[in-house]
Amino acid sequence: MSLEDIRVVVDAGESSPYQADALSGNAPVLLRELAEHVRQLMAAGEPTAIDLNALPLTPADLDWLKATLGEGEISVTLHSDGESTLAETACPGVWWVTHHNESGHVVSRFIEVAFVPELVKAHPEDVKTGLEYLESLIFDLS
Amino acid sequence: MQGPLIDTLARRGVTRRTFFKYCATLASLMALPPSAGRAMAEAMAAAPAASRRPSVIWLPFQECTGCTESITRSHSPSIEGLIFDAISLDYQETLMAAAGHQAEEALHHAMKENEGKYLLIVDGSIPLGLDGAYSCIAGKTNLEALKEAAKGAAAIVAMGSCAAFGGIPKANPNPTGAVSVSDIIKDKPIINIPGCPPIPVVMTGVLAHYLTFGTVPELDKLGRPKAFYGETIHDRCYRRPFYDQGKFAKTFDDEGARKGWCLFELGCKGPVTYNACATVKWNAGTSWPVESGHGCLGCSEPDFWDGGGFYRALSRPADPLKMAATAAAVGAAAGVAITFANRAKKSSAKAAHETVTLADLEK
Amino acid sequence: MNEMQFLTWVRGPGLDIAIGIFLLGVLWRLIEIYSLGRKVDVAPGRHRDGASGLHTVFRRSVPPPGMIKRSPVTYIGGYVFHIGLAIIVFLFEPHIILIRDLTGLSWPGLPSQVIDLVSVITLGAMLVVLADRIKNPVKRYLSTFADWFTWTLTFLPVLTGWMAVQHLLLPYTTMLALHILSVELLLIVLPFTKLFHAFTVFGSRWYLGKINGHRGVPV
Amino acid sequence: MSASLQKGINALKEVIDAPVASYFNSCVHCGLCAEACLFHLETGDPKYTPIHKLEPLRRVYEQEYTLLGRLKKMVGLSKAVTDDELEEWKELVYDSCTMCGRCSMVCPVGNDIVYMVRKLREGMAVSGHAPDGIKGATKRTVEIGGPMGLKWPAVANVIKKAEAATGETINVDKPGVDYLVLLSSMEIVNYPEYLEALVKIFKKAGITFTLASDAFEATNAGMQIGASDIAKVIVSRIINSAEKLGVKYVLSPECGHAYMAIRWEGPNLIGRPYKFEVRHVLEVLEELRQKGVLKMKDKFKEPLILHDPCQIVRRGGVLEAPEPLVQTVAENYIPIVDKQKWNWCCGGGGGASAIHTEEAEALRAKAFRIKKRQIEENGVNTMVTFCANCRIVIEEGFDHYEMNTQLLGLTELLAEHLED
Amino acid sequence: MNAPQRIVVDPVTRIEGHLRIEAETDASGKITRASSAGTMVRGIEIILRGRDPRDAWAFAQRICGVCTLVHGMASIRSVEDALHRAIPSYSIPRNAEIIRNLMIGAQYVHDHVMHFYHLHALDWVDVVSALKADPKATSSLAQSISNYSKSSPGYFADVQKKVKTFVEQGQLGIFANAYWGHPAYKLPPEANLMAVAHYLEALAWQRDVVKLHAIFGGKNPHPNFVVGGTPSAISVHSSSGAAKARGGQDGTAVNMVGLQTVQTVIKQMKDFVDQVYIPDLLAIASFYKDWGAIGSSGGNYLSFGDMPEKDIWTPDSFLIPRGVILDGDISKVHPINMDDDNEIQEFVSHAWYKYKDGDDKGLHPWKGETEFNYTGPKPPYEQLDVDQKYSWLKSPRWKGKPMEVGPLARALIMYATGNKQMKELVDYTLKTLDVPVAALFSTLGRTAARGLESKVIADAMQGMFDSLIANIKAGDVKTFNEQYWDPASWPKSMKGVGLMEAPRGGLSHWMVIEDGRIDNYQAIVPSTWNAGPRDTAGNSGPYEASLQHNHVLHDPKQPLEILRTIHSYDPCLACAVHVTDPEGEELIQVKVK
Repeated sequence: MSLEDIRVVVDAGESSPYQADALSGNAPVLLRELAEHVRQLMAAGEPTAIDLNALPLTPADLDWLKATLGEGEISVTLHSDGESTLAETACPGVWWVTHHNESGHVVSRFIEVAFVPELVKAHPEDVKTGLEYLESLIFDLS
Repeated sequence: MQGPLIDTLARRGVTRRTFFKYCATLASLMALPPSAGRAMAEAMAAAPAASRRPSVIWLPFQECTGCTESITRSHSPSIEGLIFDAISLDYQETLMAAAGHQAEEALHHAMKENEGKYLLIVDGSIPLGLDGAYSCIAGKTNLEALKEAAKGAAAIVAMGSCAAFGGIPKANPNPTGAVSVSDIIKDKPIINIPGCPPIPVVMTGVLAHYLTFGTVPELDKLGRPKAFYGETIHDRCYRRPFYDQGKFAKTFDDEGARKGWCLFELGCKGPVTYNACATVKWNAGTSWPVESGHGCLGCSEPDFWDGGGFYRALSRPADPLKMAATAAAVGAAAGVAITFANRAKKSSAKAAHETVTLADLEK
Repeated sequence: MNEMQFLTWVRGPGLDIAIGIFLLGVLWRLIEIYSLGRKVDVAPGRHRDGASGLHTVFRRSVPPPGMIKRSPVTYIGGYVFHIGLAIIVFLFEPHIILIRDLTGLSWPGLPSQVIDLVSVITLGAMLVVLADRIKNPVKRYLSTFADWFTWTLTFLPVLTGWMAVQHLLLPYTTMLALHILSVELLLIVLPFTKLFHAFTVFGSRWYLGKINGHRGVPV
Repeated sequence: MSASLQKGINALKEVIDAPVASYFNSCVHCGLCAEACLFHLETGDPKYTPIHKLEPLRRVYEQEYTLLGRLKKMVGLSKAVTDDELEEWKELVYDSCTMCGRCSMVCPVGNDIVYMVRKLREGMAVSGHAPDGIKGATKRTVEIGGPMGLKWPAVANVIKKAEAATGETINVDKPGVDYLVLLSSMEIVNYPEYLEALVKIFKKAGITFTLASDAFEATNAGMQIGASDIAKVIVSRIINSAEKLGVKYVLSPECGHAYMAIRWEGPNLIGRPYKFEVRHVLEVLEELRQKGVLKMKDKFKEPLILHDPCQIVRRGGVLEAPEPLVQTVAENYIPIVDKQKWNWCCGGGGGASAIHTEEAEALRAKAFRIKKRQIEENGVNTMVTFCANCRIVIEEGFDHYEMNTQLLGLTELLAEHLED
Repeated sequence: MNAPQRIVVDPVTRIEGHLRIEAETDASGKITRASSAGTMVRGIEIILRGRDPRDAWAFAQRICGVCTLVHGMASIRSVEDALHRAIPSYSIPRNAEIIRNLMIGAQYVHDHVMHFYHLHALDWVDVVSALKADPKATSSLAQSISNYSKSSPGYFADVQKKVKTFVEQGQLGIFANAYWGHPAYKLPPEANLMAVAHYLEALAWQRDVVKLHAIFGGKNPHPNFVVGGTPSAISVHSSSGAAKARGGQDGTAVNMVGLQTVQTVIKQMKDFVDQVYIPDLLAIASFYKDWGAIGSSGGNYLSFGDMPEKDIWTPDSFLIPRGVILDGDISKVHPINMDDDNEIQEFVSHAWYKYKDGDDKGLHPWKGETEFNYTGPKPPYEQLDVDQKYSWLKSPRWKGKPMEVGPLARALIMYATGNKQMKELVDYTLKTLDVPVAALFSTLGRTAARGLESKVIADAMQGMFDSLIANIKAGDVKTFNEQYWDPASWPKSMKGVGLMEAPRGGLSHWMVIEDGRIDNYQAIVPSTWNAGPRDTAGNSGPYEASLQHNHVLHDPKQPLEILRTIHSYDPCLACAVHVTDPEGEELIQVKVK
């Protein structure tokens, strides 16, 4: 059965538990930190990342942060050991990274500041394997 | 990322991306900075792939098998992954096929074959009372079995709070004289992985670390790996902001409980408990005790059983009322006694009074 | 003894002992003091509004005219740290739970950020008051060992409590245990030092008000 | 002679009571009492902090009436009070304390310091550590009849003069009248006008009064020195005489400690209420004013300020009467900032004015600067008061500072401007 | 032929805890006398004394980490029963009862599957033989008995390759030194390979099943409970836009996402039981029909009953009924009176304990006493004196009779009381295997009953979940009764019993409460009923009786037959060890020669 249609009203009041009253106030500070990281990226080309699980953020904080940063042009999905999504935010260079495990649970969450997230780049060793595969395909043709 | 291990993994179809993702997540779980993920990936990738799976011997003493059950719940690495790919689990009573005499033989064979190299895992405490007769396997006391197995071990993992700190058998009044592994073995590196039971991923994670690097991870002063026991539950708890706002659930299903407010008042021991539940969570990240509405019991801390009650808020004292009544009575009695003494003194001062005349003004 | 055992001890037997000595001391001292009694004033009294013991108990909480100007540090510092202590002791959620568990009474608390701020202000005020005790000739002249000792014992619980909440210096468990221990020390010495003014201040003001009120002077 | 330390300690043990115990336990050494003491304020010396003046009493209390104190004394942590120490404290308890009670007004924990000074003096007196000046005054009061050694003939002389000036007959030892009028030695010697004023006013109001040849002196040096037994002897003269004459009221004159002695301490010294009522002259005058009896023919024109004597106002409770009376007679009355129960002492109360050592006089002169400032700040040349002792001390102050200021007695001022 | 001898199996592995079996055989190798001994004791009941009854569940739960839920549950119920006896209006919210039933149900299915594949299967399945199997033939075999998706030849080839690599490396690990090649193994290589594949499948499957415990109890093993309800509040806030935006994740684990996971788990359990467990069970059983005549415990069965439709005080509403069957007569089910001093009793004449009024009397658990009295040999020892005291387990009896508890007991009582589904399942199984009804009372019957019961429970869980959802939809989110939470509000003296059916059988926790503190605590656990030693009258416990029933050992050095029967009970020994009295002083003075 699907639970989609559960429409149980538990709250008498208007506000949801995770709206304004659930914001810890820790999220806005992160924007400053991000700005600093972006400056560093431009100046020294140094990518950085913030581990969102390591910060005392409520789900409401995360919602706020995600909504505030907005959506960018690119999003990448990695299918490996569970799904991972790497989505650029409205601030180019700032990426919202979510790793899921095989059963679909979120296992880690980062904000990465990079021109391209590390994970997206193909590794030379893997490219080498890819080349070998290509050559074998060509060999098969002939 | 180059090295024998990554090559081995690549042959098994594990891409470098997967490995990198695994390391990033592991770093997050271990509360390490994101940059450590990459460093870890490189270090692990460069580690040599062993030709022979290291021998692991698991001895159960005064235990409840919860630790063994827990390790079977580990997702990555999984127990079967460990058994088939990473370790040779040569003795594990709950899982092994052999029994009785043959089981004993397997144990002795493994100890002899891998002398000085095997990893010894112990779950359960060791009773010293009654010369050890409170717990025997194959007619042998746990104490004897532990000493024998420890002799040839490279390192010992005390799995669970019983082995690490004495656990429930040691709880007041400790009827069997239970002690921890480190109370007995002094000459081997011991890694304590407390918890009742420990988090599966922490168990396998520490094993993976030891097997990959061949070294004991950095430990805190209670012998626990800092990576997983470095911060309190409270520090990493998703309900922490509510604590800061002073919003507390007062019962298990009131408004606050439903909204996920802080469980401090319901006796949560999160602020004094060092463990990774809040970040790693349980059963493939499904939930963890605080997320499921019950305060932390503090199970990774020594003697948490005698911490004064699981529903007693941390700021609450044990049982002061009796003491208070007695003290008040004694205080009142003392006061009354002094009153009589003072009255007597004042009366005698009055009795000693001679009417003052002018003469009394001069020396 | 590890830190959890330490905490368990201070929360359990330690607190029992401290509260025991505190209660014992308070009762003993109150009886010791007030059982000395007082002769009835046989001179016919003069009646005037506001001239009574009860009035004075409250009236003395407000500084007399001109005195704040004469001794601003003593008054403002004193007010801030007394009110601060009261807020911290009675409006911090964990403390309310403690009181509820001991007495069954409870009331709403303040958010911990507010308590945090109040703690810092209180600590500041106490430091100012201490500096004044060192600097001001009269206070320095009057001060004995007991004054420095009781200041320390009052300061420590606030400091350790604040540090525990802020996770400073030592692990939370140890700090919390030290905090409770410092409170216990405070409880133990309170009945036997000038800290006992917390109890006798009401008696003293009441006597003052009554003695002067008898002559028709509201003080 | 029989004063001794042991007698002193015994006396202290007798007078320590629950308020004293409560006060000592409440003191937090905040030092605010020093801010209310003119001796500290004018010298800046912290030893004049009021609570510090009570140290010997505190130690006797602690050592005799608290368990911990006894233990401390036993193990040597608390030293016994010695004769030397009391001798050292003589200056603090007598010279530099006028028992004005202003410190009791500011103590945040409510300690009645003056209440305790009064008790400490009991011990000081019988251990032989009272100042010679007050001892002399006491001796003269007991042996001769008044602190200044005056005898009845001097009073009779004043009566004669007053009769001559007013044309009225003044009763002496007459039973059944309304009032027994008391005088203070100082009024007899320095301000005989007081009696004349009284005659005028009482006549107008139709009040009958008498003086008593065996009880004319209102002052009580026994109380000032701190010897209750002696104070009792002195006050008993008045009580006996008044009750013998059967008067309704005894009229306390313009003298601070006299009022305190007769009105408040007397009944407690003899251990029972009187058969008559004690009234201060200003209370009677204010009552007459309200009845419309006191009508002025003209008013005093110069600007003036009022000095409220501590023992009558702050300590005696005659709070409201003085100001309307002054306003009745003075056109330019200027209320000062610290008035009524907040007024500053003249510096010579509580027996201090009787101490004539050089140090005591120098200290009094320093303390007087506070009154001097009040006069200067208000820019007046006239000050009015209603305590003979204050008048003497203030005039001494004027002399010392060579001030050109006029000091008036309130009753006299009223009499002077009274409608004929 | 063999000479008469004594065989010692210690440790008995693939169980929970520490068990020792000593068996005496005659010249034919037939077991004439068997003695079962628990060799480990922790004293949890001593430790519980004087504590807050609300905390007791956490202690009791640590009796066992395998049946991790049951002791916590029984302990909670004992406090609630005490409250209910004192204050009849005391009740548990409906949602909490359903959640508890779901957790118990998941525990059954999880436990039974793990027992079958990981603890019991290796007694019947020869792993080494699996190497010889043809993956294609295995695939056909698998497809012939079930429509389980993982049954391709490639799948079985992979598994076989994995095992092969493993064996070839020469490090057999947990599979080392077993009785591989023992003639009592009768499965063809293909069946062995299929079973090995499912051994691994079941390991992965069980990790998902326990998520149900994680959601309601925070973790597994050792999920959390609370007296008066369940700890996790229900946070389904459909009014909350933000919660919906996050995909239904809300304040606690019991939110939209959590409930969806529970639904998925219930489906996974049912699928695995239907498609893997039951087909494997029947397939393997068909090779071992002879075990239908071996290992009867004597015909006495007891069940306390569980899974209340209404509440625990209304046995009529139980899915699993309460009652006793005597001497194999399933036409009559006898009632049980918990309060009768002469019904449930524990004896210690062969256990290392001492009773004040003599060791030969039985004591009702509320009056139960226990004082350690170790009289066994000083370790290390070779042999126990089984004519004297020889176990840390007591001997529980019902009206003086030993009772077998567990899946077989429950299946028989369900059958006897007319549970339709169980009746159909049992009849179908007997027909499929072509064995008589008497085959139920055996080692085979015990193992089969466990599988059939799993199916009944897994099927029932969907209905329980649906009614939970219906309640939530109707606005009932109550999960906890806060009235009488504070022990200060309790009557001065109370006693209660927490009854439940653990996967291994009838479990009862007996609690006496004085002034809000535990005064006496006694747990009679399934494995004590089954594994306990002989009683005063000399009646063997069920383990012993079963081993004494038709066991002929092929090779005394490889007593596989003993393991089969003992494992058919799913022993749980830490559970069984049972201690109370705090007069610990004398213990230290006990010196054993």
